[in-house]
Amino acid sequence: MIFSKELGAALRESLETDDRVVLIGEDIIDPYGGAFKVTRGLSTDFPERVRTTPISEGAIAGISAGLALAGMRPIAEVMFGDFITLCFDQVVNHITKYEAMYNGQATCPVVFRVPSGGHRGYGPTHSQSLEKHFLGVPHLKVVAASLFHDPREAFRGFLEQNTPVLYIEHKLLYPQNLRLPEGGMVGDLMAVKHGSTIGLSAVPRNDCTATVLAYGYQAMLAAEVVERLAVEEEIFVELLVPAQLSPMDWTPVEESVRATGSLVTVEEGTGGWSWGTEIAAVMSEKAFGRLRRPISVVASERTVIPSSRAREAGMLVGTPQIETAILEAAK
Amino acid sequence: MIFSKELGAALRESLETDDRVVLIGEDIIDPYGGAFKVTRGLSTDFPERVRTTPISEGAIAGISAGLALAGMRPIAEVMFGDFITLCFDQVVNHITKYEAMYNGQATCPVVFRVPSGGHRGYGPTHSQSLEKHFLGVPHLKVVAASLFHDPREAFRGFLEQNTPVLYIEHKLLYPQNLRLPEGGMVGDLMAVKHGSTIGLSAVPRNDCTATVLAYGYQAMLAAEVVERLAVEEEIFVELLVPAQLSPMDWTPVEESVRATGSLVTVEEGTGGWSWGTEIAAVMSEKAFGRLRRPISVVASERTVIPSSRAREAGMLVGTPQIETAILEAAK
Amino acid sequence: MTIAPTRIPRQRELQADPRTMGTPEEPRDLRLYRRMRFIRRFEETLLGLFDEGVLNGTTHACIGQEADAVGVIEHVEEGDHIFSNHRCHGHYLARTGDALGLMAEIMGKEAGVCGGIGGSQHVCAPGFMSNGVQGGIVPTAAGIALAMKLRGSDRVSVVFIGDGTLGEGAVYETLNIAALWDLPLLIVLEDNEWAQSTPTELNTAGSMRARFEAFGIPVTETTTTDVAELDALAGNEIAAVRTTGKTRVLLVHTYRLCHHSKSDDHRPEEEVALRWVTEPLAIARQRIAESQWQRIDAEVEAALAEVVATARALP
Amino acid sequence: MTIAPTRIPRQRELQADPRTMGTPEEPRDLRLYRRMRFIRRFEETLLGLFDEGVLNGTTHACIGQEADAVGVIEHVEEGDHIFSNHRCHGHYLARTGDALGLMAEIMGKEAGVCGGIGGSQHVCAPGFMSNGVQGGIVPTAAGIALAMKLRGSDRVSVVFIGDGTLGEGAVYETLNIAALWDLPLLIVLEDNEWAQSTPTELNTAGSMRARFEAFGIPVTETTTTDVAELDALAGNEIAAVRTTGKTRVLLVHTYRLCHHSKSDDHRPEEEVALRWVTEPLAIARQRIAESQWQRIDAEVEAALAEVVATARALP
Ligand SMILES: Cc1ncc(C[n+]2csc(CCOP(=O)(O)OP(=O)(O)O)c2C)c(N)n1
Ligand SMILES: Cc1ncc(C[n+]2csc(CCOP(=O)(O)OP(=O)(O)O)c2C)c(N)n1
Ligand SMILES: [Mg+2]
Ligand SMILES: [Mg+2]
Repeated sequence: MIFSKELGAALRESLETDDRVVLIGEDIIDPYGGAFKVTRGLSTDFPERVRTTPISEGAIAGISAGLALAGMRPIAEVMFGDFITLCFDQVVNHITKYEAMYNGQATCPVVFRVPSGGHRGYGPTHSQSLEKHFLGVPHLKVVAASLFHDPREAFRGFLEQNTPVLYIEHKLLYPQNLRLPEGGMVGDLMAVKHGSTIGLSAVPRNDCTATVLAYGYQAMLAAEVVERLAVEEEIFVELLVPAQLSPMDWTPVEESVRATGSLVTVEEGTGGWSWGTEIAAVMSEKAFGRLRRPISVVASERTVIPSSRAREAGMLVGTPQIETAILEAAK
Repeated sequence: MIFSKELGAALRESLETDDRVVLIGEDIIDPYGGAFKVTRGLSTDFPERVRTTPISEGAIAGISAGLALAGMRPIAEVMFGDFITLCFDQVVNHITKYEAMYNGQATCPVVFRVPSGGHRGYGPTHSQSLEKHFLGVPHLKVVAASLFHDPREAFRGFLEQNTPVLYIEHKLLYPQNLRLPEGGMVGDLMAVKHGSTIGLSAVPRNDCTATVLAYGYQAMLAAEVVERLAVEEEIFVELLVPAQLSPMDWTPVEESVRATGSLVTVEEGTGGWSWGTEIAAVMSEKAFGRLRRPISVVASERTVIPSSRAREAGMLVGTPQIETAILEAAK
Repeated sequence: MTIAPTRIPRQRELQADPRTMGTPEEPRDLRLYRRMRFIRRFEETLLGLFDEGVLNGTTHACIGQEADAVGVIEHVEEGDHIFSNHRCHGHYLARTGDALGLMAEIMGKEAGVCGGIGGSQHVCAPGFMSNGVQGGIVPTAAGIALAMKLRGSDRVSVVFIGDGTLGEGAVYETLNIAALWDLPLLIVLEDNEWAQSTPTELNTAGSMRARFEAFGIPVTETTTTDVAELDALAGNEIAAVRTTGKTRVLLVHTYRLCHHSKSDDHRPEEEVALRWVTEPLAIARQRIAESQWQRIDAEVEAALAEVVATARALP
Repeated sequence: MTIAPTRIPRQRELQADPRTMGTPEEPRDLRLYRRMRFIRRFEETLLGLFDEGVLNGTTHACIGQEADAVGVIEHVEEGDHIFSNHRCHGHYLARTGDALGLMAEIMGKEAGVCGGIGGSQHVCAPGFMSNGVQGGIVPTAAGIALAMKLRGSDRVSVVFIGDGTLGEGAVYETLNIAALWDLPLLIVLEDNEWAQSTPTELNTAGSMRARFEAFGIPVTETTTTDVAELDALAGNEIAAVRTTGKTRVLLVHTYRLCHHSKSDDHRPEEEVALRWVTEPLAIARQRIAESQWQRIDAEVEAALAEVVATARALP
């Protein structure tokens, strides 16, 4: 159950079950099958509906917009999430506008897949987690892949609804095994579903002393920390891993925080106007007077991502930063 | 002291005093002088350094990047701030990266001027306040014009430093008179400078029951509300109008909130991951346990901006929303 | 997140008032003239209403360019798709005849074609869309063409752009892909010599025609303002796109007789005056009897008066 | 917000090791060969170090394209500016000779030319910059050219792009403006027939040459891999840009002999094999005595061995 393979299978299922689906992106056809090999094999079986493009991110987005307006279901791969910058006009001024500005007379359900994130030494322009700039774009859903969520379910959901989606795939998840909840467990952690948010903890929520909110690759790291702290230090916290980052489903967060009285958010993007700040703002209001301590927002340093592995590790959020923050929050 | 004229004068001063300054943008030369007439007269006097471009926002940004890397001081006008979307790649992956990624061996001090905002019935693609998506871009300063800040000072500051700047000009400010603090007053309000943040209130801070943080056109509206409430209802709050939105200067906010125990932020952009959420997140932490009530973030509805004036007024933040929020916060 | 339309989206029945749109039986010359007259008077009426303060926002009239809209759209069939830009009224009216929906839209009324949300630049009907952000509509139109191709239909996608829009990189990204993929796309480039305040010589290096041909896309170029000629040329182009399934360009050198949006015209008066001589309605009138165009003018006027009265009375 | 460099920015003295860069006195054929050999062996060494696991991130070698870098940059003078892309090592070395700075950079060391922050794709020296985001470097190079023009200097700006980069709209926006404004810009288009896994026929409709000519920009096109020929052609081009102050294009049809970045090559073996026959070093050797190139090879090897040893030992 390697994530990249399961994701490829989800795309295959989409192509098979829904003939409106079109995959579009750079270098996505066989034998190459995409920079991260997610689409390998698909163009051979669906040559018309898996289309490799020139290096034209703006047009990839724009053509996807047209496909979607015409009733198709485009799924666009942006080779590195860093280059979603070139789709920004299409996302903000075209794709997410049409349904509302035409008063419901059209829909434009484009799905963007953006391989994102660092920790691989790819340097300043091939390592970013730029999703924070897309959170809060009206009428856009931002969703993040994680090892705890089945990508097939995600894509089934995307095809069933009409809102454009930005789907964040952290590059370091590709080679990992999925860790889907089975029998209420993920490894040694109890796993509880609250809508599409997965709660992971070693003990029942009421015995947890903090809530940790994380997504993507950071959720994988956080789960390891949570497990280790439980086993080695008898520190118990609940990790919540939402599938959807924006708009947020607040209910599971509220319920957990009501029990724990302490919240920490974790993301790999740079700090400042990030995912976690909205959570901190909203939860500071929703749980006003009921928090034991201020909400802690863990994000990466506010600068470029160095190529040097050593400097990158110092700058990007990773296990050490997560652990420090959880230890503090659990106090 | 009409704002658009003073801004034009600030640009003229920049061209006069610094021969590295180049103005670049669509339709900015005479006799037209820009869609909002801000640059009128400048191309006649500086024909080489005031350059009208084809309709190519991406290249405007990219050419500005090159000018700045080569030691010039480009000031780019994006005709409508809505089209800054087309500069997003240049801002995020080029302009704000160079200094840090070249380890300080280059600087890229591009200034973007973006006429923004609604309340004119220009509809979904010509009325937006998109600055929230640029807040927290590492190594970018986001600055907002207001009636309480001298645009000459702003541009002098931009030319004295090396960080790229996004300068937000709300379109409705253009025809307004500047209201610069004089003798410690702005109209009937006391005006106190805290760095580049202006504090406005009818009574000393310690007698205020809430802090209001607003910028741009909303700051103008908020000042009117603050004045009216003081005069008509004896409700006293302190309005803080920062020049720089990101990164924030927290000190004046902290000091005010320490006195008032209540904070409301106001912005015209859509809600969710907006300017105010970072303020709410940070101040909830900094003032933890010292707030009388949750921080209130006032922003516009999370949808497109309708052309219809009536619908636009319902959707965008304006005086009624500001007043309601202040009344609540001042309790 | 759900966007609740303020009224039930309906297949807008193209309430083609024969007084503004003519009938299939009407001689072609008359019908084409009628439609142009309809567009002209709609826009002139609009500008009047703006001055009166009844409208809000902004507007871009296509006065002087009506022949492009009418000539091209004469050949657009059910299932084809048109994408237009900020200067979209003529295209919209030629396609739908829906003067009331558009007028109400620009007045910001609920009954407007987009409930007053889109306004002048963002309108929508089955097979018709517009967006006021330049450039990005071109790949969108190509995407619609790709959908047609994937469905194996012989439908075509038509996109209208202005000369100034050749400044946007999105156009070239799309030309490349449209040519590589053989998309059934017709680009109608209305070169009206100006982009807002900027003349083409300050905006456009080299040759407009060559910009398309460099991608292997055939270009048909004309300077005519005669709707009959445009009708014929466009007929050929759309037929060619329909049968070959390949992208083509119709490059029309025309002229905008009004200001860009409102009260923003610095062009030399003589330059504009000269173009009034060859404006499409004047040319079209030469083909038809005076009594006929006078009758048509009167019918259009009556129909528009009703539209304005009805629109004004709308909530 | 202040970005504190980890080391004092210095005018990097171009520590041109005569063993890798030659000397002004050395016969031109030999110097050009030497520089190509230097670049070739630097990259081969790099790929070896990657396999060894000493390096991090990614890299794009220009093996097979060295003649473009060396031939063009032979004519770049003090005060001129080069902008390069993801495949920048050859350009950087031909300009600076700074093998140690680049090696240390790719190793992620403090002593790297950008303190290990930029890495393989983002390097910088006086008059040289690169960025791995395609397209956007082209307007940037034009902006640098505009600065030169505004200062009244006769300096030129040179930007290297690949065939695949013709997909990006930013290129065309820039061509238009560069031509309109007469910017002293030389675009060197290295068409190596592939963009990552995509052959030019899937990426590029129509004619590469015509894409520039459509904007009125002259193109000089060649299929040579002979550095002497490229040297001559580039000399003409840069001189023409310098004297006319206008944008020009040098379109070089070449070939990438290595994989795109690392272990990602699906091209037909025979296709690649054929190109090894005409690769630039083999061609250049035909002009010089075997003893001479053997001596040069040995000198380059010795110099590079020192660089690697020094770089490895760096903190
Ligand atoms: C991306 C973008 N940039 C700028 C504008 C502002 N603008 C609206 S119309 C216009 C001029 C358009 O010229 P052209 O394409 O020739 O069309 P015309 O107005 O002449 O019909 C400009 C610059 C816009 N709407 N979109
Ligand atoms: C904007 C952008 N999109 C995609 C990429 C990923 N990418 C890196 S190199 C490359 C292929 C480049 O092809 P070409 O321009 O021909 O240069 P070559 O690699 O052949 O030298 C791609 C797609 C990128 N770096 N930047
Ligand atoms: Mg025009
Ligand atoms: Mg290539």
